[in-house]
Amino acid sequence: MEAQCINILETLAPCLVRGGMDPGLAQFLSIAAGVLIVSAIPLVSVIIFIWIERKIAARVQDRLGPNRVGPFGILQNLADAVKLIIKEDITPAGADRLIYNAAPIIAMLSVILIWGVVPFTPVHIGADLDIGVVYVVAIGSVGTLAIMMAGWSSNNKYALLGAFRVVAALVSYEVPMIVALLVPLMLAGTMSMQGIVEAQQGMWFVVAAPIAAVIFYISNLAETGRAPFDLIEAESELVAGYNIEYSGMKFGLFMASEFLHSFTVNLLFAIIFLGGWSGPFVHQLPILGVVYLAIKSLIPYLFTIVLRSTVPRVRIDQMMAFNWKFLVPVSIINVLLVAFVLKIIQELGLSPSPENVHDFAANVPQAVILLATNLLMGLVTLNVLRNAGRRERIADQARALRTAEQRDSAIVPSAS
Amino acid sequence: MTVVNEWAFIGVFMAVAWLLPAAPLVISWIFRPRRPNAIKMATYECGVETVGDTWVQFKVQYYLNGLVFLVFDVELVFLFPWAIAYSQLDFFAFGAGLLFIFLLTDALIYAWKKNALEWQ
Amino acid sequence: MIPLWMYLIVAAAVFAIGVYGVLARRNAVAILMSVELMLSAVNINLVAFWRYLTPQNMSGQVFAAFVFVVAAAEAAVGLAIVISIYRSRRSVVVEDVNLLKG
Amino acid sequence: MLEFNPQLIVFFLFAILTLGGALGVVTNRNLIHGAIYLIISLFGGAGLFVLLSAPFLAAVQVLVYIGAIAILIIFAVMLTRSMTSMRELYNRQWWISAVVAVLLFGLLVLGVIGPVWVADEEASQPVSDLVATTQDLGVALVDGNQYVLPFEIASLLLTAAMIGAIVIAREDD
Repeated sequence: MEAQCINILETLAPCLVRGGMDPGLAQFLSIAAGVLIVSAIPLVSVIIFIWIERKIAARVQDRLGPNRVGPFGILQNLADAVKLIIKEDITPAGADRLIYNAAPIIAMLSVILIWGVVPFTPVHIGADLDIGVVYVVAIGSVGTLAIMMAGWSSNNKYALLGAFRVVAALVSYEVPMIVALLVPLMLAGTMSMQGIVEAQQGMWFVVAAPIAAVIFYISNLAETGRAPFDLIEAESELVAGYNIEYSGMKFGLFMASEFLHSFTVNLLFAIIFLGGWSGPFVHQLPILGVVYLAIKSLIPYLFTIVLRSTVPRVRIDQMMAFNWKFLVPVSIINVLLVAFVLKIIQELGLSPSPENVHDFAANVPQAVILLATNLLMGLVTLNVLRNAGRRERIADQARALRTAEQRDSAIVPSAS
Repeated sequence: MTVVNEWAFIGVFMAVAWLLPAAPLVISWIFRPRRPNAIKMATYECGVETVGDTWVQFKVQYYLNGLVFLVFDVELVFLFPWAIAYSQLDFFAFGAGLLFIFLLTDALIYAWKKNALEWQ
Repeated sequence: MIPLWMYLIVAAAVFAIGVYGVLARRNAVAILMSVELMLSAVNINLVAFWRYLTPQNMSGQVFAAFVFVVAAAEAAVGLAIVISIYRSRRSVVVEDVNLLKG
Repeated sequence: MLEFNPQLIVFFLFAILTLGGALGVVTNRNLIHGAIYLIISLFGGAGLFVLLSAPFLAAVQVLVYIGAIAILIIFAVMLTRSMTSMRELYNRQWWISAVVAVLLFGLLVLGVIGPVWVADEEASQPVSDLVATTQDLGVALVDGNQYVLPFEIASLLLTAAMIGAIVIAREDD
């Protein structure tokens, strides 16, 4: 029995009780230990993520990136953190102090709290809430509030305008994100994060629901303010937007929360669409799950970084039109289509039963049919887009031609 | 019991997690220099003197955008339970969901046609 | 468990505060916020009664969900009316809006 | 009568958040502060929902109220610039309103909650610890014999609200 006490994460409470502690207190201590571990992970990892991002962005742009502090410059961010801490902090006159100071904390908090429901391995998870996905979405929407508070309390026109633009964009992109989430929920039949990963033991949801995955990924790019949707940080247009008046560590918190959020949504992508911790031998050696999860979330994250350093920024009107006129309709049609096909599959008895959901072969028919449906829908969508683009180009050319003619006809009489 | 435990974790997490971003702020409050003056504290508008109230008039566009978002957000509240119960339901449920979404898509089409989604 | 009446008292207090806000405030947006408070008090009541009296029947949760819909619709239309009144009369004080007084 | 336990502490914490936030909403001059107090109050309400084993509604409360309605209210405050132009906070009958509110509360507590629920120890405890889940909610919403009609009407109401609000709030025409 003594051996059990080695893995403290799983057995801390029983061990303490055996040591003669009050069960209630032991329960509380084990929860507190879990909380400390779960909340330390994002804070430690954000330093690494910022380094990875700076290094890769530098390579893409033919630079070296940080390379002075520590091996490969890996300690650069610690040095930056120290610099931010010892900087003078300026609170603008006329700022609403309480809200001004609370905003960066809430911004960071709204990201850290998401990690509380992230399943790291089959047994290690902060809290396996049965409404995990709604919890994640709800906590994410609090981040919008932090931006609004920061912009309003700074008492600065640019900050307020920047905050309004950002909030309008963020809340819009929440709609396709949540609609796209309905598809994996339908396939998994549960909202618990652990349950969603369990349901992907046989087949990852990205196979059965590629369109939902793409929509989820794109709207998350916008949610985290990544290129091509980096209007939050539009340095050239909005003098940095909502956090313009922030300096020192408060600005540092906004920046860190942005980087961490960017990784966190890719982590969620890996959990919901790429099977989370699932991989070979994970049930024998649970700690492998962390490795699988890290690898799976790094792949979309690296793609995000490369995307960020290569594509130009879109305009706000383009961003909004893309959301309301493309992503939202496509995601709604996608949900309805998948619901329809899934119901037919279930009526035909081709979907995996609860007993063999972990079996790869049992998942194949359903996944293939759904994949085919998705591909078909993708083709139709691309075709519609192509036609719309062609029509628009023709209209543009006609307009250009008309203005040219008007100019010519205005010139000709005066010449004669 | 376990369900209570899960939420106890979230509760403790919420109570503790805000200390982590607050800690660097406190450390910085101890170490940083304090030499405020009127020019430093002035509102930063690219060096130009601030004119008028900060709370300028905003366009109704922001409100319309938030409005469409709110309506869809509430719609999705109903679709979450529908989605997770989907495999237990029959074809009638698909029809009900279809009608539910269809009615809301009407509103989206209306907003589109009235140019409420246009960002000028 | 915590006795039911404690939840009911909290809900009643929030509702009474909301009533006070609706009757006493002059600003239309503040009045709408008070109405939201009243709706939220109703929701606490609905969920509390559901939990203590009919926990296996969905009626309480379904009703609470519909209260969310009503609250959202109220906020959307109410604030739109406030904005449109402000545009034409440059005021959001409800006493200034007396067009229907004849 | 009431034994001391963690659940009670948590309940009082959320009750204080709910009530304090509500008081802040009705007494605060600055509407943005009022909106933030509203958020605090609703967050307390969400905590109460969790204690009442309705976690889905708690998450929805955060998502809909804090994430959407509060944002909409802040947008509207900005659009009407109503926070700086207030002459006085309350109208002339504010003390009548206070009396009405206190009377209403007293009536509810002494007339209804006291005799019916406090007096009856048994009715104050839940009849069962088995609680319906979110999945049951999904089933109930689209069941032809239960709530499918309200479900569709909710959609209709939202559509009507959205179209109405767009018509009212639009600038041109």
